[in-house]
Order: sequence, then C-alpha cells, then structure tokens
Amino acid sequence: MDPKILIARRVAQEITPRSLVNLGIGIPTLVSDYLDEDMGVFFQAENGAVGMGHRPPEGMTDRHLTDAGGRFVSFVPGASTIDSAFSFGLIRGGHLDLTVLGALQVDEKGHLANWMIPGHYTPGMGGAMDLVTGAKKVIIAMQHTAKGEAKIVPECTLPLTSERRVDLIVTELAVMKPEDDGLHLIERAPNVPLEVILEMTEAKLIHGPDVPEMQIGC
Amino acid sequence: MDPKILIARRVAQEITPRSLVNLGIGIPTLVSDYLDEDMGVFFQAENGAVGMGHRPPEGMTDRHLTDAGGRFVSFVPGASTIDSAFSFGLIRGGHLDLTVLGALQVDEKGHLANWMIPGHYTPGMGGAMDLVTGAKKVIIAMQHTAKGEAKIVPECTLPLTSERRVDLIVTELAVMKPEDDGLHLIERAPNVPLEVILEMTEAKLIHGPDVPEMQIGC
Amino acid sequence: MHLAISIDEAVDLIPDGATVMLSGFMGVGVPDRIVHGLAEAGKKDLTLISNDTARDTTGPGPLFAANCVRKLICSHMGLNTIVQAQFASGELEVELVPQGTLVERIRAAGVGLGGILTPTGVGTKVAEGKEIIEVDGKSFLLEKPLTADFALIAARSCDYVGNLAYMLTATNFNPIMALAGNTVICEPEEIVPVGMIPPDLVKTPGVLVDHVIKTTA
Amino acid sequence: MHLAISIDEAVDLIPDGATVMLSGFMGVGVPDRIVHGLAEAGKKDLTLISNDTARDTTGPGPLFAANCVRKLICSHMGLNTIVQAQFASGELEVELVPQGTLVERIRAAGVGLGGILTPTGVGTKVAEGKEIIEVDGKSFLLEKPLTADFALIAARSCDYVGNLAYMLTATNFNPIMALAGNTVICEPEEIVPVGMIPPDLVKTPGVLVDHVIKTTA
Repeated sequence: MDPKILIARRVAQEITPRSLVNLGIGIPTLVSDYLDEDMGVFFQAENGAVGMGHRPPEGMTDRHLTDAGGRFVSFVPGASTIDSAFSFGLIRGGHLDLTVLGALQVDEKGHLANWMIPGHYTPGMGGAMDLVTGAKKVIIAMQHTAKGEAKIVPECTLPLTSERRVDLIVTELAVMKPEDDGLHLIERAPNVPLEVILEMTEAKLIHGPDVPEMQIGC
Repeated sequence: MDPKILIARRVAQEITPRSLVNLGIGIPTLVSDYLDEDMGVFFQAENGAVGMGHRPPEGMTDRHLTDAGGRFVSFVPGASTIDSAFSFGLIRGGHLDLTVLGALQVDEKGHLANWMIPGHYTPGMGGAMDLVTGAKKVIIAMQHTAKGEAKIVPECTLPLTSERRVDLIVTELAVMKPEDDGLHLIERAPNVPLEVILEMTEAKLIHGPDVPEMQIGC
Repeated sequence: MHLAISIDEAVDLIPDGATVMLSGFMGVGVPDRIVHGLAEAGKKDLTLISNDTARDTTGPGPLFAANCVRKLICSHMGLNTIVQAQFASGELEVELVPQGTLVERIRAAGVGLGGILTPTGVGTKVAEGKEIIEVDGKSFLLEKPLTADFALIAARSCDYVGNLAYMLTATNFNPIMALAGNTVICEPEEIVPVGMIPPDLVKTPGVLVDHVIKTTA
Repeated sequence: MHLAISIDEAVDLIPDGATVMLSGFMGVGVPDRIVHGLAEAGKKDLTLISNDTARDTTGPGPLFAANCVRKLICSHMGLNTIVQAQFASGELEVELVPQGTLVERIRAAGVGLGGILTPTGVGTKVAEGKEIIEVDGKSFLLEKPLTADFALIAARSCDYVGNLAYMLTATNFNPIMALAGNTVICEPEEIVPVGMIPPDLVKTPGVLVDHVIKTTA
C-alpha cells in the first residue's frame, strides 16, 4: 500500500462519529477519503467553512466557497459559514474535536515543530499554532523520516508550534503516543519489524516485547 | 414648556445626521420625538437593535423585536440586528456616536454617578458603564435638582459610572460643558436668570458676564 | 445529528447545584419552556448567569419564584420584585457585572481566551479587587472568562444537526452563550429538516449544540 | 446613507504610507477592484494587514507586483513568489502573526478592548518580547489590538445605508476588519435599495461603513 494511504487509513480510524475535524494540507487531506460518509463528520477549515464536502465537478464551482487553500469545495447538508474570528473561536475554544497535521519534527515530549526552519524562508504559521494549542485532539500524520533524516527526535531542534503535547503520531511505520513518561510505540505497520522502527527513530520509544500490528483491513 | 420636553428638545439639537445614537430610559427616550426623520439617525439599543423606529400599533407587534426595556418597537428601513457581544462591541469600540443618559450626580470634572446609592437597593448598572466609557459623545439629560437636592456637585459622593468625562449636561435650567479647567455654563434656559442657575448648582460654574439663552424655537 | 428530546429529559440533565447560563434580554429570546420545567421540578441551589431577571413571571422569573437560584450573576435585576426580596433577605447572592463585560467574559470562555482587558469599570467600584493591566499607557481591567455547566438557549429555527438561526432582538446573548456552556441545550421555536437553513443564515453551527428540545410536549 | 463612489475616488482617499487592512483569504472575499486601483495608482509605502498574500496575481498580489507595500502583517505568505523575493531582498518587512491571534487582535481594536490574552504562541518564538499574563495559574500572551487607517472589504450585497451581507467562505475577515478600520471602504458585488437586506442577514451594520464603491466603473 502507498505509505501515504496507509497513514491516512490509520488516522481515519481515530475519527469519531459527528465530530468536527480540521485536516491540514498534504497527507492529512487524504484522511477524508477513508471515512464512511454516514458517520456525520463535519470538516472545518480555517476560512470559516463548517461541513465541507468533495471538490465539485467543473462547471459547478463557486468562487465564494473554498477551503483554506483557496480550492473549490462543496458543502454537505447542514453546513454553515462563519467569520474568521468565529472560526478561530471554535479552534481555540476547544470546540474542534480533532486536527490532523503534518510535522517537521516531533519529540519525546510530544512537542511539535511544523512551521519554521531557521535560515530558510518561512512562509508563516497560518492557523497551525492555534490548531495545535486549541483542538481537543491533535494527530500528527507524516512520513517517518524525511530524506533519511529522523523526524521523531529526542527534543525538537526546530522552533515549536505549541507547548501542547500532541495526542498521537501516525507514520507509515508506526503509531506512537506521547505520555508523561515518554513516547510509547503502540502499533507497527503491517509486516514492519520492530527493529526497523527503532532504527528509523532517534527518539527513545517505550514498548513492550510484542508491539501489535495496525489493523487497517485493506 | 414642560421641563422634560425642554431638555429633550435641547438635546435633540446635538444630534448629527446619520449618526448612531443610544437613548437611556426616562428623559433621554423623549429626544427621538424632536428629531427630523429625514436626518437618517439610527437608534441603537443594548439588546442588539440598530435602527429602531416608533412603537408599533397594537396588532402589529412582534415578540422578537423589542428595545432594551423589553418594549415592542418597529424597525426603520435599513435596520439590522446584532448579538449582544457585537452590540457592546459597537458601544465599547467607539462606533456609537452619542449616548444620552440620566444621572444621579455629575460633578465639576464631568464625572457621572448614575447606577448606585450605597445603602439602597441597586438594580444593576446594565449597559451604563460601557456606554459612558465607550460612546464617542456622552450627554447627560436630567432635571437640574432632585427634590431640592443639588445633582450638579463639586465632586460626586456616589459611586462613579466611569472615569470618562461626559461631554455635555442639559437640564431644564442650563447647558453645561465640563472642560479641563472646570464646568462651564454655556447656555441658560429661556427666561431663567443666571442667579437662579447658580443657586441651584452646588458645583462651581465658570461663565462670562452674559450667558446666552438656549435657542429652542418653540 | 440530534434526536430531539423532551422538556422533561432536558430538565433531568440538569442537577441541583449546577451553574446555568440562561440567554435572553428582558424576557425576549429566553427558552421559556425549560425555565418552567426547571421551576416545576424544584431544582435547588443553581448558580444563574443571565443578563437580567426580567419580571416576576417572565424570563428567568419562574426560577426565583420557585426558589431554584442561590447565586445570580447578571447586569441588571431591577424589575423583578421576587429577586429584590430574596436579595434583601440574604437568601440570594448577587454579582453585578457591566453588561458589555458580562457578554465578553462569556465569549472569552467560549473562544479560549484567558480573559478580557476592558476599559469599562476602571476607576469604579467594579474594579475593586481586580487586576489592572497597562497596555501602551492605558489602563484596562482584567476580567476573567465566565463558563457554565449548562447553557440554555432559545432559537427561532433549528435543524437536526443543531444549526441555529435567531430572529431580530431575540438573538441577544444566545449565540455567545452557545459557545460557552459545557453542555448546550437549545429550545427552538421550530425544527426543520437538515439543509433547510441556508449556511449563511446559521448563526450557531450545530457542532456547538448538544441537545435540541422538541417543539411539542 | 451613502452616495456610492467610484474606484478612482476610493483610491484617492488612500495616501502613500497609509496602514491598510485588506480582507480575504487566499484571494477569496478580497475587494479586487480597489486592489487593482491602488496598484495602478502606484501607491507607495503601504503597511498591509492581510491574512495571507494569495498568489502573484490574485488577492493582494497586484499590490506587491506594483511595489506598493513596505511592511506586511500576515499569518501566511507562502504562495506568492513576488512577496518571497521582496522579503528575501529586504525591501519588504514582514511580521508573522498566528491566524487566530491576527483576527482577534483586529477584533479587539474594533470592539474597544485593550488587547487579547491568548494561549496561542506561549512557549514559542511568537512569545519573544511579549508580556505573559497569568490568569488562575495558566499563562497567556498579551497581544495588542491591531487597527488601521483604512479597512478595505468585500461584500456580496450592500445597501445605501452601508449594510453588508457576505456569501459563504468569502465572509472570512470582512466583518471583523469592518469593525477595526478608521475609515471603512466596501466594494460590494451588488448594491440594493435600502430595506432589501433583511435585518437578520446584515452581518455588518451600515453604521460601520464609511464608503461604498459603485459596482460599475
């Protein structure tokens, strides 16, 4: 299975019925493809969309209805629009049940760095700091390493996005959960040996003798 | 002329076209009766009405459209409704051009006391503190004295409504304006001698030899 | 999606001693049926957060007549004689808050801010015991967020997602309290099918609403 | 009441060096005609407050292509290559603000609050040089109000009172910036007679709007 699809499918399992969910760009966006529409999940975007549906076909787009990337979307029945202050009120106020975001680094404390590489061009944090600080649950969905460099590290060397501990990290190799005592390895991807995960991870991973496999029933 | 009507007519002269105005209960409420409707003034109420018109006739009332006292009102063309946070955003944010309020006491510094008499039952300040603190212009419309007691005093003995200096005080005897150097007597009511005003006022009034009469052209 | 519940079911959700925000302004935009339900059920020791207390028999009035309220946080209680008597006798504790501060404290709780910095009340009795924060040479009162176990709100229209639309001045505190209650219960005048309220007319997205009350008993 | 003005008249109101809030989100809900007007007029040294910089030719893009902007306050400038180049060369000064903080700072200015107390940014680079306020044991950043000489906003519908209604996600920053500009200029898609926008559909009361731009040149 494509690593990105594996990650998206695993993250989709974390989404509960009727919840309000914000998906970041990249892999997180794919998550909505693996959800049962009957679950009544509402997708929110920073620009004030509550209840986004699929991209409409050519000829049925409207320039007043877009996602946070400015791409045309549709609305599901029961959708609504709110202004930017209200949108971030939902995010900061703990009304957003889940945000799924990418990362540059995550560390043993569950701290996230995903907006800035000093010395490089920084496009801006957009809504990321509010999302990570305010959402009820934060899941990081990312490739386990970047060009061979570890992304799961003992302590973030890049500037943090928030002081808040993320709730879950899902990669194509593993599922990890930061807790008070450190970063727990809780699942392996199908057919991935424990040793491979430990080798690809600079952070110390806490685990028992048997780490269960993800159940993603392909 | 009835003293209350005199006050209301004089205050009405202070209202500029197309302004947003909040009228308190009592004498201030009368002010709207003496305005030309062509002026395009919008009356605002704390409960979120922007553009209140006259009380509708029996049979044309609606329980969803009331003023801040819960009384039925109508809307003028171009009226709108806003929520309570927005309503006080207009008030506190300096978007309200004028508020006209009653007073228990006003003093030489232009400080207002209109919400509490220690030892007596205090119904609550409602929106008064926000109105006095936030409106662009605050006019006090009141009877010059209360049961023989002076209401315009050297320094308020009752708890203040705000630290903000009110802009104008209009009574059935005089118009007064608080400035940096004290309280200026700027107009006399028709046929009221200067001595009467000075006698009825505990505060020191600054005035020239000739205090002009109000021009209210009855 | 919500299965609408009865007034009795809604009343049963609210225990004695709960902190309850009740929307409305001088009796307008108040969820009257649930107010009567709480009064009839004889709830005790509620802390009530409400702009005002309307009159003896309107708005929150029935809650005082039935001795449900131990503490009241409001901006005005002027026209309710029962409130006046209970306050005078000492059985009702009252905290008076300037109206703009009240609604903004509720909003702050709802949108995850640590409090508000307001010029209202600086230099008055309202400032007593409160922190003053200087910003660029100006003084502001630090007023803390105000939350509640329950927000009881009224709407003109509601769908089964819980989306709410309000009407005219019955809007008032409703959309703000809908942000701030841990559990939000809405008493609508009508419930319509999902999709019938245009997205731009929704003032409270259904994600904020926990329970919708049936329009019939 | 407002007599609608032309784009040229609106452009003439805005001097070089002005601080300008421009609404919109990735090019949606932006008053495009006035943006082009300012670019064509060759305005200089503007301070621009905008959520993002969209792309080279959309949203605020033309202002950068015409070298109108000296300082930019935004939450994201990722997809505009001209902004990127001007920032790299040092000719454009940039202040990055978290999006929720940006909109709430604008609102604070508009509603007369002394600033906001937000948990966003605490413990990050964003907190550098800023005051931390403790409220009941939790830390919040004190972020100051953000105002502007002009707010340039876009609306779906407008009447001659200046009442505004927005459409779907083109709403975004518009109603908030309408509160915070010293002079508010609106570019509507349509102007309708007074009374045609129902009171509950008005998201920005006309009292906030100083100038309305004609829908035809």
